[in-house]
Amino acid sequence: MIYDTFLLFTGWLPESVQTISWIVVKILAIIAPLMICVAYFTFAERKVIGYFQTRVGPNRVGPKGWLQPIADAVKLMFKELVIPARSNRYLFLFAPVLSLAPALAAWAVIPFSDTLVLANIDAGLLYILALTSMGVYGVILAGWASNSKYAFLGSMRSAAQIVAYEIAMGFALVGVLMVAGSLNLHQIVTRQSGGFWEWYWLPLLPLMLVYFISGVAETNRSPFDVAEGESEIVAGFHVEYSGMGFAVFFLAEYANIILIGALMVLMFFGGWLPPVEIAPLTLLPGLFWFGMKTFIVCFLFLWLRATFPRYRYDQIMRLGWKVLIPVTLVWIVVIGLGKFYTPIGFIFS
Amino acid sequence: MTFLQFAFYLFSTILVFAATMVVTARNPVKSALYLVLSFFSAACIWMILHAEFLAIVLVLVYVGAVMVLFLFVVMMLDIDLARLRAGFTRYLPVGGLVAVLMAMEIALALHIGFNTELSQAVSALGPDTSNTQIIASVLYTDYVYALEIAALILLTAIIAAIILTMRKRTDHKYTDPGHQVTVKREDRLKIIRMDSEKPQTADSSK
Amino acid sequence: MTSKLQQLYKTFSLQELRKGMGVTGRQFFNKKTTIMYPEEKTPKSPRFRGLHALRRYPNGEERCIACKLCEAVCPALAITIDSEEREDGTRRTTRYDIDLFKCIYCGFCEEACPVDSIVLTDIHEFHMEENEERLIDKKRLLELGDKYEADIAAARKQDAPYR
Amino acid sequence: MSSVEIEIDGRTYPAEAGEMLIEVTDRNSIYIPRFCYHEKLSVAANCRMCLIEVERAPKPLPACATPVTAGMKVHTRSEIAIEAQKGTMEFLLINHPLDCPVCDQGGECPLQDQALGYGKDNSRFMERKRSVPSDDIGPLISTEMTRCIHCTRCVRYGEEVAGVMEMGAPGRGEHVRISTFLDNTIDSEVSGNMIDLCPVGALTSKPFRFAARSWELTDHQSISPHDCLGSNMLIQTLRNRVERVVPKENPDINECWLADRDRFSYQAIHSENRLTRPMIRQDGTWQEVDWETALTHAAAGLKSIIDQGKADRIGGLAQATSSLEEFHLFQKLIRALGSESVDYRLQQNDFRDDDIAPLFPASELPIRDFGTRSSVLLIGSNIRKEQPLLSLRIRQGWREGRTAVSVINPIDFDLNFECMVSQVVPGSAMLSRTAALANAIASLTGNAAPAEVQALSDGYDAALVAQQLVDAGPEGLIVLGAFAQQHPDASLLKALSSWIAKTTGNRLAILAPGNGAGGALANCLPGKNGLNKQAMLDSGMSSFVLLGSQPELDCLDAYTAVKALENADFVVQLTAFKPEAHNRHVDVALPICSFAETAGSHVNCEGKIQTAQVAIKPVGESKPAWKILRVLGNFLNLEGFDQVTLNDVTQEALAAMDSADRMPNCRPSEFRLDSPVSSTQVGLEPITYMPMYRGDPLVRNASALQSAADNPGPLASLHPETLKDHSLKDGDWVEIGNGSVSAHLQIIEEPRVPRHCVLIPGGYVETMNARAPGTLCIVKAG
Amino acid sequence: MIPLSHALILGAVLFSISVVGIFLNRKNLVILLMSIELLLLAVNINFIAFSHHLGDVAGQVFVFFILTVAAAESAIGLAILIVLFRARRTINVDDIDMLKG
Repeated sequence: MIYDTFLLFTGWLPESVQTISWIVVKILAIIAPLMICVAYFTFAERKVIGYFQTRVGPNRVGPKGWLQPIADAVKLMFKELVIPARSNRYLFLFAPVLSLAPALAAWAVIPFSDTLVLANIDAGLLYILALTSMGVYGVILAGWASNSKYAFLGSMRSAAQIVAYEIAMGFALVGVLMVAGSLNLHQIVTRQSGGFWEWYWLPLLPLMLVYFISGVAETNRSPFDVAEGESEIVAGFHVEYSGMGFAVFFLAEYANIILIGALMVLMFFGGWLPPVEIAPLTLLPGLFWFGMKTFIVCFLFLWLRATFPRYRYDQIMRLGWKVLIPVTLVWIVVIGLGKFYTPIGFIFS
Repeated sequence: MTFLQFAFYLFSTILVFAATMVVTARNPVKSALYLVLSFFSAACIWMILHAEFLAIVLVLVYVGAVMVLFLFVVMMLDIDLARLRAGFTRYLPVGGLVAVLMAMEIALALHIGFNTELSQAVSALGPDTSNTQIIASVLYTDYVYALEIAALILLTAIIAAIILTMRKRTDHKYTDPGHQVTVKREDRLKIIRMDSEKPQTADSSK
Repeated sequence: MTSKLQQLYKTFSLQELRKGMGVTGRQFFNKKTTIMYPEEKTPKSPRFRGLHALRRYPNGEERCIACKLCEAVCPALAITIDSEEREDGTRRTTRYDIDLFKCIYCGFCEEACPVDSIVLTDIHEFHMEENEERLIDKKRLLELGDKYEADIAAARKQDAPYR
Repeated sequence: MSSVEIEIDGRTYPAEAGEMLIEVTDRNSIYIPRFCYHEKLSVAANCRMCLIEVERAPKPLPACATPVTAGMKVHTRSEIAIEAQKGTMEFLLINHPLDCPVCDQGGECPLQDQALGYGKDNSRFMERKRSVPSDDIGPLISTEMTRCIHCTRCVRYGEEVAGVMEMGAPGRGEHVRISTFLDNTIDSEVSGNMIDLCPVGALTSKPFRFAARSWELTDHQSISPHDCLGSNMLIQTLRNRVERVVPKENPDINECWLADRDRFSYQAIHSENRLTRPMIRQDGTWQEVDWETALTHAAAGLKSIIDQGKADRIGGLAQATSSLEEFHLFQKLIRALGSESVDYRLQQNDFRDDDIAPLFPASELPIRDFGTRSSVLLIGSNIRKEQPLLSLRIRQGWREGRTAVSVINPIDFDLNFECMVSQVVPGSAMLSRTAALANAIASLTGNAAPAEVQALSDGYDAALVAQQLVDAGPEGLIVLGAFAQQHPDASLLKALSSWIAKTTGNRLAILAPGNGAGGALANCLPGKNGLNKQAMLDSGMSSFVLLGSQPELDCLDAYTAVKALENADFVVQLTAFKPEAHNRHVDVALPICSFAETAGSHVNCEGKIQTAQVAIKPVGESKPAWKILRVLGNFLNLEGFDQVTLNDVTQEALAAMDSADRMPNCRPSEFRLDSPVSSTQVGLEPITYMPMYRGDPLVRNASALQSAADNPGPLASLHPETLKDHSLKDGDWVEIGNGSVSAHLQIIEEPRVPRHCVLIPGGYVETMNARAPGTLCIVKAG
Repeated sequence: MIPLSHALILGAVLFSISVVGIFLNRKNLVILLMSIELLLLAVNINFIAFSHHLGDVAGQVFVFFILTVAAAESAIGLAILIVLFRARRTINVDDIDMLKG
């Protein structure tokens, strides 16, 4: 129906232009609300951490501080963009974009509800993995193009951390893939229907935890935020960035958090499905459940940040390589063996 | 021209340009970045050629992992670029000529031999099956030994790479917290019993 | 053996993690201690060391006698004094500058002053918009002293038994 | 005296019997508090702060007045001693005001320091404190007599060292106070030392009053440029401003004293008159310009003179207070321009013995031995005002009964010692009077005096002085002062005195003003074809380069000097001070630094080179003179002006000399007495002199010194009888001149001036015309 | 639709470029490794094109193995390069002439 309305306006255009325009419209339909979510997630973070620290958080701009993100955005937009001397100008400006683009592109395959998805592709899971692995380039380029030792060291640490945890993350998703038997996110969710005890978090509990921890590390969040540890390397790879450049990195980081949260919900918490499939709950739209669950996961991110002190870098790498990856490998083997050689294999399907 | 055709030629152009830059860029870091672009465009072309799985794997493995490794190495090594580029311009005309000739010849041959439309051959598993599934079904049946060997090769590569580059750093001082907490008092402190000293008769000298 | 098992249980059940999050989680619902600053203010000690001021005697004569002890004791070298003989033969300052950016508000100047001239008031809500404004000169300091003399005197009186 | 051993605080020390205990403790760094005791002054023992316990003495004794005896056992830190000192301190503080925060002595005050060690927290004295009115005792010292603790150091200083008892202690008991007599001012030329001596804040420096506190001042070692001693001093600065100058102890030169001229001349550095930017005179008006313009202008002016083929008509006149380096580069510049005419002896008039002159004007006697002579003969010297600290040394010798002083002077100067024989004759008669002395010596020793001496002699019976000089032999000293050097027949006077010195074996000293020795060593003297100062002024040079000098004030024959400068085509002046209103002859004024702003070497009359440090950054845009000269050399494309540091210049200046050459020797290499004696004046004879505080631009701009008593102003002094002859009276205004030009001056009666003489001070614009050449005539102003 | 030959020509051009890259950058070991990757990519494109054209998935399987081997190759290649750089402080091919014969 919406497409028909769209065609009313663009019917006179060539077919390829129509196709592209329609794609653009759909992309905007996802990105615009996402950006608002990201903006308010930054606000939520300050508020929530404030509450954890028995403070009230920002409450000055607008009623209860609700206009704070807008004020921040305005401030960042009008700040001077400082480009360091003898830096690689184009890469320096390109790096934030490279950081944000994968974080946004991944949303193309996320099913928000039973019907609400931009592209329901078969290899959705692989697609997401591929795109999240691209995010590391923004970090590396930012560090290298800044022509600054701090930024460079920060980017190296960040990149090594991201690459390391990507493996654990991928393996955790392999577990999901094995149980669901599909790379299609929609199918993965539908296979979890039947109540919260049917969701994959229960059979894949270790993988769920590994995925969550890797997600925190992937996004360079506390307690794995050595990349921007103020007490160690000033602000990590984006130390030389200011104004919009910095803002874009900021957006990318929060878009990634929400993405990780959304994926977690899709993989382990039944996506848009209500916890118990009985009347009043099923009547609520899927989008509500999806948003609700995503919010809870994101809240966990903030809770972690408010609770734990920063890991040392070698501890982070040790955790990634020597704990999380073995755990996933073991559980994958357990799934495989359990599924095909034991009578209780049904719990893995 | 359909959208797909347009996309194909666009990505092809980008691919050729990026590949050219890979071999001519002054800075190895830029070379590596152009290589990333090449892989990405290639992945897009593969996508157009209905090899979705491989396209994504290309991005996942090459762009996400191998090229990051390349970038790490290139950025961290302190290379004398000037020396490495010596002779570059001298060989450029000859090299360029060879490349153009070679490309022309092959292209000519191919154009004559394979000037057919890409057929829309349908896989044995039917149109609804995903590309991933098709590959998987072949991979785990016909090519299962090859797959095992490939896995072994990767494992060997992992071990080899680690063994080659691991080195015991002798200039690092570190403590083992586990060792520290297991220390007992007896390990560090020895209590001996001895007779108390008798006061010297120093006063007598006065 | 049991302790090993306990340890394993602790590790795999992520007990420490849960405990930590429990601690912060409780705080989440606690009463917030934030003071809504411009509307609400915390009480200040009479010894609070804020913006500087130069005092006068009740008869209007400036107290400062240019002894430069504050300048000498200032650990941040924030005070600059020039002095000369006034027409009536008394020793007075011709310049008394305090660089508010250098000042560390330690209060040594106040303690060194033999005539209770330089004082640190409890004003901490001041700002400047031009770099030059960081230097407050004698005129400004005396103005501050005149304006807040009642507060300053009250604070001194309150603290007097402990001096 | 015999050596004895005494025990102090349980340890044995060697001592001389009869010396005071405090001398022994000071020698051995045992601390004893004191106020009135000072090693250069007599013992008064009136502060009682140095009370110590001596065994077998019934009560504590003052260490400063207790002679050492054998076997003495002394306790400086015993309970009794400390108790006594604390008691003394309590009494001292009874009347001393507790105003340390406003007292200039605060921070360097012995009373303050010792009150910390010996004082009580609070006073038991409930009665009214004594208050003493403070008198105005002159422009240099400010008083706060309530603070006085009656140590009488100032009284004893005036009486014993300075030679004028200006301070006294009238009153008794509660009413005793230190003051000048009859509300006089303190006029001594070394009065500043009282400020240093005063242990409390009673006497403080007036120019320094309330300007800074002692702890915030930064010390910089420096050398006084004003006389030939090169007194060591510390320039004390605060925030790039010279706040005070104090003596730096050097037993070989200035002991712990400093003359007021050296101490207070720093005021000129920050005076209103400082030239802060280069100025050029265009179409009769002065314009401030930048350095580039000024130097280009100066170089162009000098080049045009050279292009006219008048390179040898460029003259250089340097101020005698310049440093060795400045002298060197100055003469190098003038010589490089193609002229040999360069001179710094602005107050000298007779240059006939230049060809046989010694290397530099010097004192053959080390400064420290001035106080130990058995005989001193002063010829044309008012040593008290010319070299105040040397005068103090001679006074010391005289006070100890060692030195007999005789003088041959044109004026009966008020010296701070008494003279055995004082011959006051008009200037024109000084030569013949000296010749008479030479004659007497010749007859006494049997050496035949040259024939010319006999001809010159006026037949005065100088047997007493002659005997004294001959008896003294090497213990005698002959000093040729400023008047002898300014004398129209100075060359003859020098020859005569050096003959006398040779015959009697006396030492000879020619005490030139300022850094004269440095000027001579740097060869800032006319070369073979060059003109001396007198010839330059007389012969009409095309161009002048002036280094720090203002010939219209610095020269005694100022009238001639101004005429010469006005006739010159182009005059470049390197000066620290603004061109004065009357100045119409300078074309470019380049601001130079004073002694505090630039480093530089000074050579004193012993030939000792001392280097002064930089104390402050240059005032305004002024630059060290040596840098200006060097850059001016570059602007003129001259060779050899590529020095980078001051040290380069110093090395270059000293390279030509052997250190052996710098042995002080002031005798001409031959006696040349055959020069004609300059014609004697008929009628009134003018005696020109340079007053103490007018001699160089620095002192002229030091405001406190200008209002001191030693700077009486442009007054002509005449003997009362002379006044009567001309039916004038004290305070009249007269026209003094040569008939065609005249100066409008006030006259004062001065019995010290010989009859038929008029004493005219130099250094004033007002007296310039009075010194025009020609027969002096004096007319009462209508 | 896209003719098969166009995809093949793309592979050929890429192949030529990488050969020239090896030719030009024969001193720089890193670029050499990159050129080899490019070479393999060209081959892969051919495989994919044919696989698509023939509807036979075997070509893609080949590409899969080539990717595997290439990844392993570059990992070991880079490891050797790092060891070499540590030992000789250079990655210049000209300098690697310790073995004679």
